[in-house]
Amino acid sequence: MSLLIASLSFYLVVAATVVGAVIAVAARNIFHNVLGLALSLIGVAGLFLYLNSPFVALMQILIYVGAITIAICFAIMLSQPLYLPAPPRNPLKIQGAAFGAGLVFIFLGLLTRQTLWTPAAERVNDWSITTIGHYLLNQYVVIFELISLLLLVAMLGAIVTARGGRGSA
Amino acid sequence: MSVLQFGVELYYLVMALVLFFLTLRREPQAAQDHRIAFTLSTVGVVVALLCLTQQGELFFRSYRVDLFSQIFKLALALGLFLVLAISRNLPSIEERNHAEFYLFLTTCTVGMMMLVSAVELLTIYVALELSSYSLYILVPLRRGDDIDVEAGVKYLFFGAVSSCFMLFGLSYIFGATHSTYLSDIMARMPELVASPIGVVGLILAMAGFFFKLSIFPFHFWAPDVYQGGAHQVVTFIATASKAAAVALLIRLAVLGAQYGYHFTQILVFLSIISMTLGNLVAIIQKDFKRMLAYSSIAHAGYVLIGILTLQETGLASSIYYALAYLVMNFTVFMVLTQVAQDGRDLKIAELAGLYHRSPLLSMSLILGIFALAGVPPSIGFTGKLFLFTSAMNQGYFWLVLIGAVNGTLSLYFYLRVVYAAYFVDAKLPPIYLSPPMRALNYALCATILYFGVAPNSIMELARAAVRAVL
Amino acid sequence: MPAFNQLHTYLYLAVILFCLGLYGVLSRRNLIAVLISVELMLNAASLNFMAFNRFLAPHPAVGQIVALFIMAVAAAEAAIALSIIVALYRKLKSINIEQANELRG
Amino acid sequence: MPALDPLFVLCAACVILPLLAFGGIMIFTWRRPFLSLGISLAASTACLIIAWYIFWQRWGDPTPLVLNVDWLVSDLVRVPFGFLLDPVSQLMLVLVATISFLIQIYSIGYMWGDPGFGRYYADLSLFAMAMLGLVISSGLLQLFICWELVGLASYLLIGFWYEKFSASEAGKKAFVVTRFGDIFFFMGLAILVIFYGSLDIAAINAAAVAQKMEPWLLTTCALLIFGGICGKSAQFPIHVWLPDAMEGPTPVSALLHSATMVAAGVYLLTRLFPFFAASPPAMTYILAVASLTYVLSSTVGMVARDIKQVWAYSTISQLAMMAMGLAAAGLAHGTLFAGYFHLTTHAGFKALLFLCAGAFIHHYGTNSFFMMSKGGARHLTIPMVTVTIGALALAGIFPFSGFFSKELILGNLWHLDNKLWVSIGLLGAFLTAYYTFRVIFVLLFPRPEDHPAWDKYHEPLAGGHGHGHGHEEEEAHGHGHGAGPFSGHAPEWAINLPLIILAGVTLVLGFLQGTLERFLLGESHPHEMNYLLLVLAVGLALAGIGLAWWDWGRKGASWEGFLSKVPALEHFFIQKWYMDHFWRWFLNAVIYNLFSKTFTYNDRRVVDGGVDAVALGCIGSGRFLSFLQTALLQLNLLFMVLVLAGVGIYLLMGR
Amino acid sequence: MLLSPVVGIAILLCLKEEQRFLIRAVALVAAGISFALSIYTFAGYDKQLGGIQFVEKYPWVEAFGISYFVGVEGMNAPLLLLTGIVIFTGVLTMWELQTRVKEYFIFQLALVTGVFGVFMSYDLFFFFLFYEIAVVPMYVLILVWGSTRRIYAAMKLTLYLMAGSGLIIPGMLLLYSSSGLFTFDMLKLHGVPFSPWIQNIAFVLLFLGFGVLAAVWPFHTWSPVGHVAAPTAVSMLHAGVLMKLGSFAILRVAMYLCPLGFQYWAQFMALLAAIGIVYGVFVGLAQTDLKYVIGYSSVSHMGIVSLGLATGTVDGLNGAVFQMFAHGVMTALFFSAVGFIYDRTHTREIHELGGFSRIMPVASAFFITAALCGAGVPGMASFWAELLVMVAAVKVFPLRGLLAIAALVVGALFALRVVQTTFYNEPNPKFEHFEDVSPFLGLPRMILIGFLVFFGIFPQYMLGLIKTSIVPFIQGL
Repeated sequence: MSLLIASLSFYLVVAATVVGAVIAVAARNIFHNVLGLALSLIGVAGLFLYLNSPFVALMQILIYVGAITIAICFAIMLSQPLYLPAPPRNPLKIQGAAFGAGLVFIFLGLLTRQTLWTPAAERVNDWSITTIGHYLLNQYVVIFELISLLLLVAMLGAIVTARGGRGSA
Repeated sequence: MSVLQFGVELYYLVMALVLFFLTLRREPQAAQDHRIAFTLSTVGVVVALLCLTQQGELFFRSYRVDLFSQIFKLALALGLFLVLAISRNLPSIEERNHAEFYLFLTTCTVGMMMLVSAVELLTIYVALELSSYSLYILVPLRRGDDIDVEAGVKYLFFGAVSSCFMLFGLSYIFGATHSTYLSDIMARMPELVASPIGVVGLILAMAGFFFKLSIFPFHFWAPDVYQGGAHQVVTFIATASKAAAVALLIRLAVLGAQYGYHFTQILVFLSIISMTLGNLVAIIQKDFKRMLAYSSIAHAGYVLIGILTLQETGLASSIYYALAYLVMNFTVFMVLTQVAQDGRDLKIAELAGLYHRSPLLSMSLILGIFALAGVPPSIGFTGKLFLFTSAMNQGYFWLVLIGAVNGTLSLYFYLRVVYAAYFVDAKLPPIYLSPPMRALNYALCATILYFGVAPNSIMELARAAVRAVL
Repeated sequence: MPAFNQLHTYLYLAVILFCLGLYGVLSRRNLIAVLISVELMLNAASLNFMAFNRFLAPHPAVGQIVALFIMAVAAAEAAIALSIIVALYRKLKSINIEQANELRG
Repeated sequence: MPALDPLFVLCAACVILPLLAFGGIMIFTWRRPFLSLGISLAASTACLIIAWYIFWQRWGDPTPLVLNVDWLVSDLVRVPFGFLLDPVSQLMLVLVATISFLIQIYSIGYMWGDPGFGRYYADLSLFAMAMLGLVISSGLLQLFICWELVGLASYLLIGFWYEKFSASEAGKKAFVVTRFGDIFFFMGLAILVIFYGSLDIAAINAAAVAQKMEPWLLTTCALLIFGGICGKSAQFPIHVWLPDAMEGPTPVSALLHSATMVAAGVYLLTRLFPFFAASPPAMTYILAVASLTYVLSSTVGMVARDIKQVWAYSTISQLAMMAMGLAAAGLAHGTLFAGYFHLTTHAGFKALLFLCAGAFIHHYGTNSFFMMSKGGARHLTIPMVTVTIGALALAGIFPFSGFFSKELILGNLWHLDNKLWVSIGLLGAFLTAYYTFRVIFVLLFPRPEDHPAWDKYHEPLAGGHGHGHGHEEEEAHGHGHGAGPFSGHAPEWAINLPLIILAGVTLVLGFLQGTLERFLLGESHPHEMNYLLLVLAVGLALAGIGLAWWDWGRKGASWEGFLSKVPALEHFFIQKWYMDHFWRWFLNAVIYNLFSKTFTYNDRRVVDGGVDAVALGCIGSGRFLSFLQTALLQLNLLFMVLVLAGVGIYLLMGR
Repeated sequence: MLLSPVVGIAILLCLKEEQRFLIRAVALVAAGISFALSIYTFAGYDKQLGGIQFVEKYPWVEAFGISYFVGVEGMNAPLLLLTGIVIFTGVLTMWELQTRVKEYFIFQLALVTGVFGVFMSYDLFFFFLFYEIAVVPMYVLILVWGSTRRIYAAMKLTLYLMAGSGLIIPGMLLLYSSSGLFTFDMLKLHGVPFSPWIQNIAFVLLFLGFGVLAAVWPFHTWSPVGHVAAPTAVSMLHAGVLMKLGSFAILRVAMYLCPLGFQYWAQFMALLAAIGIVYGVFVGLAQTDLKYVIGYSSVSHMGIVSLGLATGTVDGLNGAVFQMFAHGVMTALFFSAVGFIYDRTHTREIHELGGFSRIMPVASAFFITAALCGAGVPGMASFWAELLVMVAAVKVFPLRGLLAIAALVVGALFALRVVQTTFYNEPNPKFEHFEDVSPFLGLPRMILIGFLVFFGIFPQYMLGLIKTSIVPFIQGL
């Protein structure tokens, strides 16, 4: 029974992810896209729960849904007036994009299918957040530092780009 | 772990910090900014030189300092130094952004330095992104037309999509080998011979570096960015970042050594298409930088020749060629920046009369161009021949044949540059070169010639470096 | 075995997400929509990592950390991309990618 | 190097001295005429003395003497530098040395005042060197080299007045046409080297040749070499250069067409007589060619108006006659003596005839003997007498030298089974007598001023050559008188002395027949006199003279040859059997238009065009590929994705 | 010998453009030293001993087994001498140059360095390096100091030759890599028994690649165009020396390293050569520009060289090497004579010229001598060469050999046609006032003629030298 519920809710999550993604890419209104993205991201967060990682799921919601989506919204508001009608679609382009994406889908799907995924010989079952923290500050400390630098650069860059724009305006 | 092992990176981090403080100043002081940045980068070269022989593994094996990485770090330090050397006059970037310009160049350098030392997939990815983002920001910094932002957008999205592919490939590698450490992956690779995941994962993982090196089909950004970016930024993209990409391609490609031809055939394919396409399209270009972009695509194809041999001399030749490419391409760009002192884009035809305007610059140009074209006794010729030799040793006959014929093709447009600079007269005022600039010119010319004639020392160094990777 | 307990489910899901994102990148003219699509692709990758982490990896911490880092990178990327998009809008008065067509040949 | 034989040294000196003279004049003294003259003459005199010395030294010793040193040693090709002294070469040596000496003397007078005086003597020296070398060389290759040098010298000499188009044209023609023959010669040599392995004349003449080489090969080889002889000795169909070669100064004509250049061909035939005799088919062919040439040149000689042209055609005919004699002897297992003897006698009287002609031309400034006649040529006593002597010899009238040698040749022809050959010979004798005396009679008996014939012969000479020649010369002289080192008039004695000497030779030489034969062959065959033939020949010659008298000499003669009764034939002869036309057509149509133009067109369009097309193709494909780089980001991205997916799927499928 | 031009370049670099005389003097001294050294090696070579003498060998790049290895043997000594002669006379010929004097001599000396290097190298890598060094300065030399259609010509020439290099590189590397020795030492590579398949491929690549420079038909079209555009001394060097690099390389690399490949392709080689000989003279016959005429005669003469090489016999190779020398000197003479006339009259159309024997007897004499030499007149060096080649050719390829011999007559026609139109006939009044060659400018031409005649009269002096290396060479095949 719990399996059924788990399965059902899993399918729900999957549906949220996929539908959200479809909306994110296919809807003509940019705001719908953002909402679709948020939905999809939440779905992915749900998937993370199924993958034994509530911590990452939480972070996903916090960072992605909380931060990135909001940033995108701001950008939308800064740039394009929403009331302008979207230009008509170019069917050739849509077909081309679908073809490209489809080809990649075939490629990656085949790859996933043909590969024999073998689990590691020894597996530790330690899902605690403490370990993550430990790893983060030991094995992955370089990346940790790098990420901080990266974020700094991104921040500065955004400011410079924006300021430059304002200055010239 | 000694400080020295991490010394170069540390130094450049500090340098970034100093520059960061410079950006906080209320009033921009361009000349002073440049002086500071330039001095720091000069010291940086010395530091890189001092740390050349450092060895060791840091940060829980995720970071390896060996001859291989140190050589590239030296090259990167040199690249930064050279770019800063021609940045005294920086007309294409707003004065108040000069400090940021230096800062992002430095962060980019730091990113690439960590890139060449990283032996862990995630480190590689993040370091790559660090260097890329700095460049994404630098490209639209240019003052003036709309094309800079357009170029920036294109650069960014190409980069983003490529890095998505790369990340996806990394995830597969992680899935198949259960590790993000290159040494572990290397150890696991033989088990994966039966499964397609090894080759495909590697190819996908290399996508990010194909992008950096502008190898077909990841080359589309290059012409636009070269044309749209500020000269100095493009110079950096065209020299230092290429060298880092080569380093990482080497690191990743050796993982595929197990797969033999199954793996290398793809590289052969990409290499051939890259050189042919680059050279053919370069023929019809009128904009100097755009032509150089296509030539860089072709050169990426050449470098790949050495990498795909997956064996000591071949890889060493690639390193040699990457270093050579840094020098010779920089020489050409330096001439470009000096000729276009107001920072505008230059048509090839606008080089006319350079011989009369500044014989020294024209000499540097001719040497640089000839080196790019692979004309002896320049460094480019020697490097190219090394590449071909090692490829032939592995039996890539057709590849060498096509590469050699491509050399002829490329000569066509290179000679057009020489022709414009040397043989067309234009009544334009002479170009003044400051004494340090003259010294730089002479040094570059001497380097191009000297290492073309006596490549042994560099080659031996490169071989020693490769041994550290294999 | 239930679907949610199978590696392949997640892998296919990731592929679908990735390709949807790719489709968006290739088809949308609005640059912000393109950015959204890129975010989807990044998510697909992190889903992959998490799945491998769950089913195959020797130590479950690694994949999670990777996912975290990917989030950070995505955030940084979004910041830069958005700022450039805004800059583009200032110059072109549009964020339609097809309007940026000066550079060719 | 082993101790050199003194004779070798002398022979070498004989070759090298004129060469040094040539080099010295060309490099240092070409601006100083008298110094050049001195050098050249000294060399020539030295050669003359050496030649006679050798002749005297080895008199009565018929064993051949070979003196060789290595000149060039490659693998298969070995070229010795050496001399073969046997009676044949010694006699020729004397002949050549003497004639060239006489010509040099004669030229002092003739070329007096010419601006190219020094150069002229340099060329003469070169010519002498080549000819002497040719005569005494021991190997065919050395002979070939000298042979070519003879061609070169003749080119320089014929085209001496290079500012005149016809002269330079004639020089070119002479060189190219003889070269045309030479390449056959060269091919023959190559075949000999390859299949026989030696080019030593003595070895080639040995009987071993016939054993070592297949008969067909031997014949091919012989015919190829005969090709060279054809060129040099002006046999059909490449005789056309010789009449044109009269553009050169007259002494040059005398030199080239009496004893030396043209004789070189026949000399070679004589030299390789045993070799040729080994191949009867080749001999038959030679006989046929020579006969044809004989008839052709005699007929053309009948209508020529230029005195030098007449002598030129007579030269061709006499050379043909020598070849006929040799060929006939070869076929009938005779000896080379008849042809060779005719060569000797002909050298004397033809040099005489030309020098006389030169004397007239020098005096009257025209080449047409009609104009000379009008100018009163018969008052020029010495040349007139000597020219008559020469003409008598040429016509084969007893007791002049021509008589004896012609008689021998006709005797040889008589021995052949097919009487066609001898009848041709006799016909030729008749025609020769006719045209020779046509000239003599015209010179001796000019028509009165108002005679209608003058109008006819006033017109320019056919073919353009020769016209205005004397005029040019006069001018040159005019210059010479005015300035430069030439003072006073040309010395008459220098012109007359050789005439007298040669006339004497012509008178005497015939009687030396037996002596010479003994010298050449070591023994003298008593010739049974064939009286029928003798009568026939002399009779026909006299008939020819008679006919000439009827047409040209007698009072009231119409000055129209009997040929004018058959205008078509006359026209045919005047046009020289259309041989010049044929060659001109060949040159223009085949060489220039067909080959040269086609090849050039091909070179421009196909070969070069192909290269340019490749270059344009590269540029075009570059332009095409550049369309990939659209300004549209997503199109490029799509392309990238497609390639990546394609590569990936390929990898997956490939397994 | 290599050093003196390099040092010359270095000194020249330090001089100022204004110091014209000094520049010339330095160039002349550098060239003179090369010349003297080449004579020294030529005369000092010990014929009894044979083999390679004056050897210098240093390792260069160990990773690839490359070493700097130069030496002199019978085969290259004449060509070194040729180079010495031509550079020396070339510098003298260009004495009157006024524009960009310094650079001119720099590039010219650079070119010569390459040429010397090619002739002396026994290391494949250096061989190719020098080969390229010799080829590239041509571009600059033609472009700056050239005349008719120089842009097109320079581009075409350089691209064409580089395309040749594009074939050479794979061919060369194929041999290197399949030897398994990891050495570029030609002597060592020579000992490797390559499989016939590899030899066939490598040979045809090398043959075609080097053949471009040797103007093998149908890859010759760059050469007349290049000659026409190039300044006098460059034409001299180009036709006189550079084209020999191609044929020398065919001999030294292609034939030496791939004997089986050579045997496989010999028929083809001979065919191309024979076509080239015939074709060259016929096309030359239709040209009206003096330099085009000479250019096509070069095509024909280089065909003789190739034909000699194709025979693969001692005679043929002797002749081929001899012909390289003879043709080199001869063409240099040709071009220097034409250059002199062109400098004065500014035209090379043979119809506009005429009567030059009257106006400039000495200059014309130079040209006529060269023309006669070209027509294969005995007493000149080229006669012997042609003789040897033709005999060998008739032996090995009878039909093609005979065809080639037949072309000689057209060759004569063609040489004399030019001589006649240009130097004979009535002088063009426009040019009457020109002065003849001064003794100083005549000196280089006299040197050239001197060598032509000297080796024409004493061929054994050179042939004996050539033989010392050709005979072992043939045995090695």
